[in-house]
Amino acid sequence: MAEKTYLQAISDALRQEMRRDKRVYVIGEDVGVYGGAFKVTLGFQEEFGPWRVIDAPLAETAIVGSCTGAAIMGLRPVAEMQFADFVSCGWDQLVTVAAKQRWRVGTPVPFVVRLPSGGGFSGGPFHSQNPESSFAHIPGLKLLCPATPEDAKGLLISAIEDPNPVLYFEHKHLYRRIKGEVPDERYTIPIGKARTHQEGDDVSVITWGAMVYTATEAAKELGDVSVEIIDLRSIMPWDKQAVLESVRKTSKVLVLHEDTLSGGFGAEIAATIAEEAFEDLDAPVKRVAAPDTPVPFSPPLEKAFIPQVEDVVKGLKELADY
Amino acid sequence: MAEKTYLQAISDALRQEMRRDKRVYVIGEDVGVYGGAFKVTLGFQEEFGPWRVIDAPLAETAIVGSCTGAAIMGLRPVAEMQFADFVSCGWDQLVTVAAKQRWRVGTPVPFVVRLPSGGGFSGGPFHSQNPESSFAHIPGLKLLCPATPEDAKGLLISAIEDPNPVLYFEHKHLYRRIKGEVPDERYTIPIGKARTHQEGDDVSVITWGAMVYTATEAAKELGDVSVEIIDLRSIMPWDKQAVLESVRKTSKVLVLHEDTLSGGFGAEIAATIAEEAFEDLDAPVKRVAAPDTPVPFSPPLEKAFIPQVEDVVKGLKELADY
Amino acid sequence: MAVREAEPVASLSEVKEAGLDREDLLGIYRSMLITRGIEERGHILYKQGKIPGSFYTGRGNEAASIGVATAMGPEDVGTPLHRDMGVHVVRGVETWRIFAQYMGREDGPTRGRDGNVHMADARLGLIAMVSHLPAMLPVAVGCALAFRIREENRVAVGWFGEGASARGDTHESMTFAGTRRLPVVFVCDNNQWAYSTPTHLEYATDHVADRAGAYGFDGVVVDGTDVLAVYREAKRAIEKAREGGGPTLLECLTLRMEGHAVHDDAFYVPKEMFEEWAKRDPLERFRVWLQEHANMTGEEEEEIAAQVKKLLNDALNRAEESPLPTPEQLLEGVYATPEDLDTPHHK
Amino acid sequence: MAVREAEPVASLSEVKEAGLDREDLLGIYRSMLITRGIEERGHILYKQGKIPGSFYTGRGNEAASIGVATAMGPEDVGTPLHRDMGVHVVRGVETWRIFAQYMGREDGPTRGRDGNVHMADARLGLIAMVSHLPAMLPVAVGCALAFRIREENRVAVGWFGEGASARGDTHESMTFAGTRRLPVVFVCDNNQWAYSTPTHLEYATDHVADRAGAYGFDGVVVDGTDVLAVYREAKRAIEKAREGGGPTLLECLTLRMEGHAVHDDAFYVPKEMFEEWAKRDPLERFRVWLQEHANMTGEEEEEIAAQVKKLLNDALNRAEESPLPTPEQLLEGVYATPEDLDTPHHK
Ligand SMILES: Cc1ncc(C[n+]2csc(CCOP(=O)(O)OP(=O)(O)O)c2C)c(N)n1
Ligand SMILES: Cc1ncc(C[n+]2csc(CCOP(=O)(O)OP(=O)(O)O)c2C)c(N)n1
Ligand SMILES: [Mg+2]
Ligand SMILES: [Mg+2]
Repeated sequence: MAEKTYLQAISDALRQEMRRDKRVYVIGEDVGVYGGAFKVTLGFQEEFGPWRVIDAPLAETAIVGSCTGAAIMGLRPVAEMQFADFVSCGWDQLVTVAAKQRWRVGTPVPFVVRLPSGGGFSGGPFHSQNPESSFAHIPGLKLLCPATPEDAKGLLISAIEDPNPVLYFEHKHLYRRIKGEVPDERYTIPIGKARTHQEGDDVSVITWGAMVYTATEAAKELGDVSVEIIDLRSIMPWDKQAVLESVRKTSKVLVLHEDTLSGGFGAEIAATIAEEAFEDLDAPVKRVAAPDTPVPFSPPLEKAFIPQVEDVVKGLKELADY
Repeated sequence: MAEKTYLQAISDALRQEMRRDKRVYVIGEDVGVYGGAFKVTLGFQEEFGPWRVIDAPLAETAIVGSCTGAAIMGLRPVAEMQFADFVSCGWDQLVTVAAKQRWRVGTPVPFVVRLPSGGGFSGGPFHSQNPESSFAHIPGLKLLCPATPEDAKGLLISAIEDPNPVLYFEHKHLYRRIKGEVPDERYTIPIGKARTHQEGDDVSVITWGAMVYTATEAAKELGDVSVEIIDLRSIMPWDKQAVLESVRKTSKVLVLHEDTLSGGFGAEIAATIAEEAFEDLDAPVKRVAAPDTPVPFSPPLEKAFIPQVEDVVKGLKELADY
Repeated sequence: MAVREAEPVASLSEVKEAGLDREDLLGIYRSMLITRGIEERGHILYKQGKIPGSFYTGRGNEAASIGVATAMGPEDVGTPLHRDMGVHVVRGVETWRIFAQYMGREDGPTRGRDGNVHMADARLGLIAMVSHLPAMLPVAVGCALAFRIREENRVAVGWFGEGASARGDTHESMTFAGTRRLPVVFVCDNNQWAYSTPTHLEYATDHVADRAGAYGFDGVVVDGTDVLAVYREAKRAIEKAREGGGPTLLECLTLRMEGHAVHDDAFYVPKEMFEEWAKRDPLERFRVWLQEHANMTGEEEEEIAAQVKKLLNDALNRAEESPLPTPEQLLEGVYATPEDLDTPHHK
Repeated sequence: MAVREAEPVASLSEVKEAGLDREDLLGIYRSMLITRGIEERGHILYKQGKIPGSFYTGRGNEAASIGVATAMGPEDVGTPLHRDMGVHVVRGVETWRIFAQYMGREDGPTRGRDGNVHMADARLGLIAMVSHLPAMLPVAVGCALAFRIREENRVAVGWFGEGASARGDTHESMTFAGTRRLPVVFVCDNNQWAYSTPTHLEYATDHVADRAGAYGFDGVVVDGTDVLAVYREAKRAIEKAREGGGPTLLECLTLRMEGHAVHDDAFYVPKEMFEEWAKRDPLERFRVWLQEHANMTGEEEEEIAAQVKKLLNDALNRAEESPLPTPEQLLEGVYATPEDLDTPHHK
């Protein structure tokens, strides 16, 4: 057990898996000599050599598509997108080939794409996005969004073990800001299981990624309203049962995400709650998310874009008072 | 006024606009000499020449990306995807460039992509998809899904007139099956306005595209339950007001679409209703959609995949009995 | 790096040098007959209303697909496309399963989930294509990357059409394979039409293979109706890749002898073009070659034809007995389970 | 179709032939100083904490960007990238607006919505880049297509890096432009590094321009530190395109003289490489050339330097006065209105 940053937890987990399992290799732009744009793979190439830590050409389709081939040949590729935003250039390979191959012809395609995502530091429209909602709609892909160093490690290992294409969203704003105890030994966290970040009785917040911390801050400001925070961790599959249980307990729920509102994955959660826990609800299902715009660069705009503690406080109060 | 198929209405509208407005041109695979895979542009190249009816290389990124450039230069491109499914190969150009340019730098990007979509004739996983939900989440794009020949014409003209990138989904299963009166003169249908396909008092169905007809069949089987059918026509922007008004009237609502359930645009509609019409609801918001799998080829599977009249009947009865 | 235009194969001795004995040659001929037979029967099935959706054939491409597949080693892998039924045949797919696939039956390799040649038996070293062209090229490159990482002497073969050569996937695949000298052979089925689109609207060079130099490897153009020439060139390319010599772009020039799919009468293809290429029918060419160079007797010919006919009849009958999938199967297997990994291709 | 390696420009008379008089030359020099000055000041602003996010410069690329921009006609359009500040300068962007852009202020061309060189003034014939590389190439090709459709004598210029040459967008753009002989010039800013990735991992040929032949047009490699050689070659390519001669791939060879962005110390670039290329600093080279071939006097030099300094100071001051955008602005203009179409570029 040691205290580690979120980033260190990811890096260590990946290194551990590569030591353990020769089938695991890393591919991406600048992941080798440079150690990755965020230094997650720093020192990896020295240890594992240039054919297990592969500096790819600037070609996301080749990166993602080759993972499908190598995975089918029995390897366990872990691709890095330099920023999650650039996965749009690998979209077709993911949704058309990787996602559907198992269902169509029975061939599992076990690989992981790591996606440094999220905003909060003026990355602008193309270095700040949270593209998980787009992929959550595509059957055949799994999507993970860890919020803590412990989950970051355990879920990455689970992702590598999983026999499916897994998109692993790592929030850039948590990389160095968030620290926590991380077990040294190898462990997995089950995919599809939520984590109760904080227990409470009056209102539930369903969220993931960096917003877990925003929700925590907001809950502190609520005074005597008792807030339960469910950290989904896994977006697809998602832990419907845990969510519904929490909602049945509190009868009020706020769904929170950093991605934009309309058609965001929060809609799926809200719709499911509205359908399956209708009788348990004492208030409308509230969604707090970014407005429907690209991610802005300038700080005052970005602050207005990313859900802030006060936005969540406001939502929670409205629910509490309903 | 003349009776026309849905396909003829699209074709005639496009030809009318090209005659009227020299800025309009057509580009796509096999749209010229061949007249398009579905013959929507049959005879166009003879009339307008090879530089206004452009046989493109097999290259969706070039097709869609070039539309952005030509649109900014003042033309009004209308691109055809051979099948809607292949738009996945133009995803990045649409979501990264076209969708964000107006907001980022004030440059409007007025073009239309026509997407023959939908299943029902054993097209299999790659010739049957309804990709509107993926795009509905991307701010900056407009999405249309006409269900009638009259709307098909009016909305296509509106799309061409609109100063934004517009995805125009034309359902292949309606092409030759659906006929209706279509005015000869030029007219537009406002983007963002739903159409009440059928008035009713007991339950509302919110749907679009081919599912409008499935809902109509289902409503007929309901006997004395009075069903209101709202045909959204426009998915983004969507007519929240019309939907909420209908829900306030009936207090029960079923959201129906052909695309897969989880993260489908129905979730956004259901979530919105659940949040904004909470007090008006007498039953949970029900969603009927395809299950979360790729689109199957073999008829018994495809029938199980695409929402059938009986599925809608079942859902409506449950709501009526709630 | 210049493109080489391959010579036809002249003599039996040359063929022997390339590693084929007389048995092999008759086997190739047999595969060609089976391939054509499957697609002709498929066409009939389609007209009988037994095949849902659309129907594609590779008529005219039999020599190209079979020549390449014959040159592949047993451990090599490939991603054949909709004109490459011959690859499946050579790799040993059971014929009845193809008919079952056509008809959307449970015993097709996709169990009715996908149609046409959107299928493959992974145990035979083939990966099932998707419709999106040429999205399987990056996948083939990934297979080659795996071989390189594990230092195996295996080669991946990726197919693409001359139309699909225009798409970015082609470029990224060749760029990656070229810079890393991966053991992959890119086979272009150049049948001169991409649906209705002629070649000059898809690429601005004389040959698709002219582009190989842009990726740092060799390009070869071969007459795709000459099965032995295709075999020889594919063999060279594959063995070169196996020995660490990097990729080759092998372009097989043919004509698509039917419409793009069954609904298309190909009105846009000049009649003379069909007439000219009909004279170079790959089966007929090889039949004559076998008579002239390998003394194939009329008896042998008849025997093979009879075998093939029986094979096809039996396969059709068996396929027709295969049930349609049941609705409950729809939801199975969207996600793989750990047990799914216990398959040969994941070894 | 072979690649041509361009000669340096030797004499003033040669330059005059290419259409530049002495005033123009001093103007180019001035633009180079402004370009470098903007980025140097930007760097200081960044260190002062006044620029949020990251910060990129095009140090070492000034001759390349300015040479090409100078060759463009007033009605031509372009899609310059993050190393091409010089293009904005030559086309006449107001300097203070760039500083405002850097600092996320309301008077930047994107009004604080985007940062860095992710901007352009459409009225100057430039289209703002996105981060995704080289997603602006298909857009440039679309501009050229519009010119072709309307039979206008205009040319589009699309920029891309040698790293981005690996992506599919490059290929589809060149394929489409090549088959249709569209009036577009593809300019490759080859600064030998894509972030930390060296060229041999991005392409397997000697030059990126070696690929031009694969698309049926000419490739030219030019020393990107020689502004006049770049100008001459760009002019040729642009005028060729204007006359219906189709695209050219013009590769400007430079070295990225700093890290990928401000956080990157470029440890992976061999020190000798920096030293060697430092000797070929584009500004210094051109300064000496002007002294030797155009008799630029010390006085003139000082005057230009003083002008530029004043311009930059004034611009900085004015930019610092520009307000930050207000939160309410966030929601404006996700969708264009019909009135938005009443802009010059939509005429
Ligand atoms: C990305 C993509 N866009 C469009 C299509 C539709 N389509 C199917 S086959 C075809 C023509 C393919 O031409 P070519 O690559 O030459 O292969 P051929 O069919 O001639 O063997 C087209 C456009 C597709 N399959 N994939
Ligand atoms: C599609 C895409 N993937 C990844 C990136 C991240 N990225 C930004 S710049 C860069 C290197 C670009 O290299 P090159 O094209 O040579 O341009 P340079 O920066 O050297 O001018 C990378 C990988 C990107 N911008 N776009
Ligand atoms: Mg073809
Ligand atoms: Mg570079």
